[in-house]
Amino acid sequence: MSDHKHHIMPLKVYVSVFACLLVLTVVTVWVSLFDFGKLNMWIAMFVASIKAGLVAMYFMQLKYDNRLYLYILLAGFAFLALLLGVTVFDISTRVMQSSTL
Amino acid sequence: MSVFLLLIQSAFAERFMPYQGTAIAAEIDYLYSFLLIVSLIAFVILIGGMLYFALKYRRKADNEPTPRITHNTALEFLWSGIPFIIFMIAFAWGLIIHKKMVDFPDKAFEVHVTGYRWAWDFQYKSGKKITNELYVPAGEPVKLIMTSKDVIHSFFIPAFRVKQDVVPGRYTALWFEAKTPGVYQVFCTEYCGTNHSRMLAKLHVLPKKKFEKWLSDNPYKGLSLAQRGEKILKGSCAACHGLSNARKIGPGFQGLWGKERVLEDGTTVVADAEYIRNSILYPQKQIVKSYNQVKMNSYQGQLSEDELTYIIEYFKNEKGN
Amino acid sequence: MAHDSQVSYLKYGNQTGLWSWLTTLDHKKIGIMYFISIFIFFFIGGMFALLMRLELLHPEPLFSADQYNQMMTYHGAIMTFMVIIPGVPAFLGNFLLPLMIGAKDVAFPRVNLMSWYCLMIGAAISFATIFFGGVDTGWTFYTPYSLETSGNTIMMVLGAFVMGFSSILTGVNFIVTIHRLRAPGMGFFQMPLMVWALYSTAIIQVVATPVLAITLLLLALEKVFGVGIFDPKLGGDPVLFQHYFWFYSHPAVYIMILPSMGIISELITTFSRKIIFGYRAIVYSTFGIASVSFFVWGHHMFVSGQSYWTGWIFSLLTMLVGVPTAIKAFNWVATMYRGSISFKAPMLFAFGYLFLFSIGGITGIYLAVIPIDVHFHDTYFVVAHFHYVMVGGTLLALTGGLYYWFPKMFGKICSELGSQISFFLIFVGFNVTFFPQFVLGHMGMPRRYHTYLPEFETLNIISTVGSWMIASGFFVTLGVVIYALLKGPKSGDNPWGGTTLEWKTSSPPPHENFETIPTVTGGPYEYGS
Amino acid sequence: MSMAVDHLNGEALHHFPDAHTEFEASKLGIWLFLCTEILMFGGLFVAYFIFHGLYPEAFVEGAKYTDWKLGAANTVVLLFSSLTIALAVHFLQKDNIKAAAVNLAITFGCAALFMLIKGIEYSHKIHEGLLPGRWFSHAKEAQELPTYFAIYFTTTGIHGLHVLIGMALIIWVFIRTIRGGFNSRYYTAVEGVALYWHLVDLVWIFLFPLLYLV
Repeated sequence: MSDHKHHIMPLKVYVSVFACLLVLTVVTVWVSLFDFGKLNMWIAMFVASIKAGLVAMYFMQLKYDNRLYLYILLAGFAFLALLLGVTVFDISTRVMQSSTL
Repeated sequence: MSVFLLLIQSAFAERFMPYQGTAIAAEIDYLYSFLLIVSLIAFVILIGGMLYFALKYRRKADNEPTPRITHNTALEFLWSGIPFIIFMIAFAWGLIIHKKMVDFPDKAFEVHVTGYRWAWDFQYKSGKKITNELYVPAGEPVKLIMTSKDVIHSFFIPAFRVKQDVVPGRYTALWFEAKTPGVYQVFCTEYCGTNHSRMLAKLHVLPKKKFEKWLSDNPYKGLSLAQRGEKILKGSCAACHGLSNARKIGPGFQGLWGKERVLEDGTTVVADAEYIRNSILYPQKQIVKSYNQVKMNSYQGQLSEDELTYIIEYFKNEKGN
Repeated sequence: MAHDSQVSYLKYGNQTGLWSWLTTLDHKKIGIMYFISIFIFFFIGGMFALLMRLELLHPEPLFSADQYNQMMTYHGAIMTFMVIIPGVPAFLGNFLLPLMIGAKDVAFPRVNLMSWYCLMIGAAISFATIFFGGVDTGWTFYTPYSLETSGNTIMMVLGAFVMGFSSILTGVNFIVTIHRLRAPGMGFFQMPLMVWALYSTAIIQVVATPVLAITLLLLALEKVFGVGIFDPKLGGDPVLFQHYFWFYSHPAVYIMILPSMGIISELITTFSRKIIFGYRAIVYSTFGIASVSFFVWGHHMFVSGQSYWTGWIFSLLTMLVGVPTAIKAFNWVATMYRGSISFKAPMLFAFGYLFLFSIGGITGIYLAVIPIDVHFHDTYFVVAHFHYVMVGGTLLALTGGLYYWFPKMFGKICSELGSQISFFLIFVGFNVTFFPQFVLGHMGMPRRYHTYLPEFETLNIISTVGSWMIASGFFVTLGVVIYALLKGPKSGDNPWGGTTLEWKTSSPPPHENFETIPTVTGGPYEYGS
Repeated sequence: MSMAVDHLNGEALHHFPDAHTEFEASKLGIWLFLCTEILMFGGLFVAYFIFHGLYPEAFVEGAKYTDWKLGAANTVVLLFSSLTIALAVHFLQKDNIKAAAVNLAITFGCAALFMLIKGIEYSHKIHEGLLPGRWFSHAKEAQELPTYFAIYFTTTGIHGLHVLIGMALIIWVFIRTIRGGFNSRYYTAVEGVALYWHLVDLVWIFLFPLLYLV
């Protein structure tokens, strides 16, 4: 298998993915105008993850590539979530002492 | 057989562990001896097995054929299951004891601890303050509410098996119920710089009545003003300043009154009442030459007005004799 | 000139000058360069250890407190960042990995050379701190002390940051080599256990070290610009720094121990002349340890002001990491059953490893039980525990591996008597040094103290005497290695009768490792009956 | 021992069995490096989420000082540069060297524009004294506001540094493309730089809403 055929994505796909990204950017900004309180953060993160997913799947060609690269990307996010989860859990469940002088 | 085991347990653990100052310390030692015994057995099995195999199957000829044993599922299940069960028992037992160590009894006697670079200040609700000497009643739960003025320290009483980091910017706490009166050693176990190894304190456990008397009596009763000043200097200041003229972390105090002091910026000033008061309340303003590595904490709000006058009184008449 | 593929890699293309070494792309030469630099750093770090033990001979201080604090910091930093983290993976791993999987070289030779330079530049920066103010924060750089000390923390942090890249790049290199360059016919389960150990270590290196990079960067930014993430006076949280630091540093201790477990698997199979017992069990427990190692960092912080719930969860997970370690120990001993066991020096080191590492492992389980850790935390019990695991584990395995693969590297064999003497000196000296420290830990002697109460004196004297024995043991090792390099007898291609792939080529191997890339048929340990 | 090998017509480095393995090896190496980048930036995001949790009002207050229009412009610029560098790889796969070079140039231009906008934002903040930690000298003394700007400057600063590194890589790859160093059988370096650039864009996609909008 000397000259392995790399998957070539048609031009149209690139442009349509870019269009989606622009639309999602507008959505992110638009959504931020409303005040959902705590929920704002989660919506922003959700929309950003969709955009990130689009860039990773199409621009970085994870959709057509060896599954291993997708697992590496997800591993990165998994360990990040582990550190985040534990530190937030620790800070939120601390029993705070206070001075009684 | 079980009596024999109990004998080993208590003898073995007791010999190493310090005095059991509280009921919980005894429980911890009991759990620890259980772990010691179990791991001794496991160690004998593993290392004994290793030595036995090494001697029994030592190489007699160079290319001896050896059987092709690749695995034995039952055996492998055994030596992963049993350690797992033992570890879970150890975890659960430890959890039960630790739960007791962190459930603070609500009517505990509270003492405030302030750790700072290289000494411990203790403050009682009655306003009484003392350095490096903690007095607590025996047989009653005592809760220490602790914070630090500069870096992380850690309050450790080996005899009571309690330790808690003292973190700047927030309060942490620990509690114990001392069984028998006596004097116990306190260490700082979180690295905090130059005098980390000298940041020790003594914990005095007194019977209830003697403690009440100690708490109510005025530390300065029957002392002249100068003697009171000397008592303060020997308390909170002893960590860094000596009453002789020898240099410790800070300058020595002997013959300070009226002496010319050459400051870091080259100016000189006479050590009078104003100079002493300023160097206690705003130590950073006038630093004597070559003492600028270590920043002295200000004692603003720590020493009352009369205590400041006692100190000045001490210097005034110490010069006299 | 002899046919190129016959000539040993040391004399390949008659490039033997210093410049050819400093610009080599051959994984074997890079491995030897790591060997030399790591042993130099080890002796420097060891010198600081001897100075510390000298100070602790008697309660009366020999050096000033600041000098002792700097010695303690340099001993810790040098030993972890420069000796024991790069130690086995970069030295033995670099040399052996391509040989063991039948490849000509690692995947990215230039990146491999760059990792060595990262280590050396980082080490140079860290050593420079001695002349620019010294560092006295301990190798853990806990804030807010590291922010307030007058020492040159920024430079040391920068040095560690650069050395971190050496670790990341080696990890990336090894993972790609194992994935892409295995010899035809060598599936994942035909690889020797040493390669499995290097693979799991490389994964930890790649995933954990970046968090150290960002922690050190934030610490430096905090010190220069007062960024206020870890500094309580500016609203930061010092316990958060401990979370960040130990999220890297606990997997880092598994970077230290997993490759040495790989070495021990190789030593025990070769010197028992018997197929490893439970090959798959050992592979799965290696990965068990590697993955669970990311969930347990909080057991360094039981008393640090971390919430109790977090402490309990970390205590439970730390128990889980003990189980695969126990499985591996039992599997090694089971391999010896009905084997043909020789008592050559490398095997003695394997026995020493099993003895000391099981004590280290068991005391690790004690420290996972919270009430016991509350008493033992930051006392000499912890110092004894991690020296039993690191010196008793990794360094013994590294020295055993050095004697075992010395013929493969240089074509000469170390003197059997000399290596056995070095083993006994190190083994006995080690126990004399560190077992008393367990007892000191019981009695509550805190760590990082330069003077101590009189009741701790006798045990500290014994410990200091022990440290002289360890030092002499490692000097004997140095002597044996140098003597063997200069005048050692020829060792032939396979002096120990090993069956893994690296013993199938000549010792020292040619530049291209194998005349023709071998096709692998059976498993790695085919002793056959 | 020179590494020079004629890659353009499918030859592989001496220690690789064939060109495809070499390509896949480099790609695996790049992806592992990207994983370390994710974790490195992850440390900053964890700091962001924790301090957002500890001091929510400081973050809301701080976000008011950031100009979201500039942030949105930067997002569009980076997304576009992500598109153009992906197209550069696409054209190389089709042996259209000229189009690939043009796209690389556009990507570089967008990166420079991004840094320019970032520069404007920074100078505005420095001018107003909205700086981290003890350098904070802005009139409005909100509780913990300096912590917000500590997070803001650290994350955008390190991200900006990565954009600069990306620009250097793009120039290096651009020069090699013009000199005809790549074709459809060998474009590993461009693929690597493209993956790195997409990751830098990925980080900004998360940074923009968190710092500017929430």
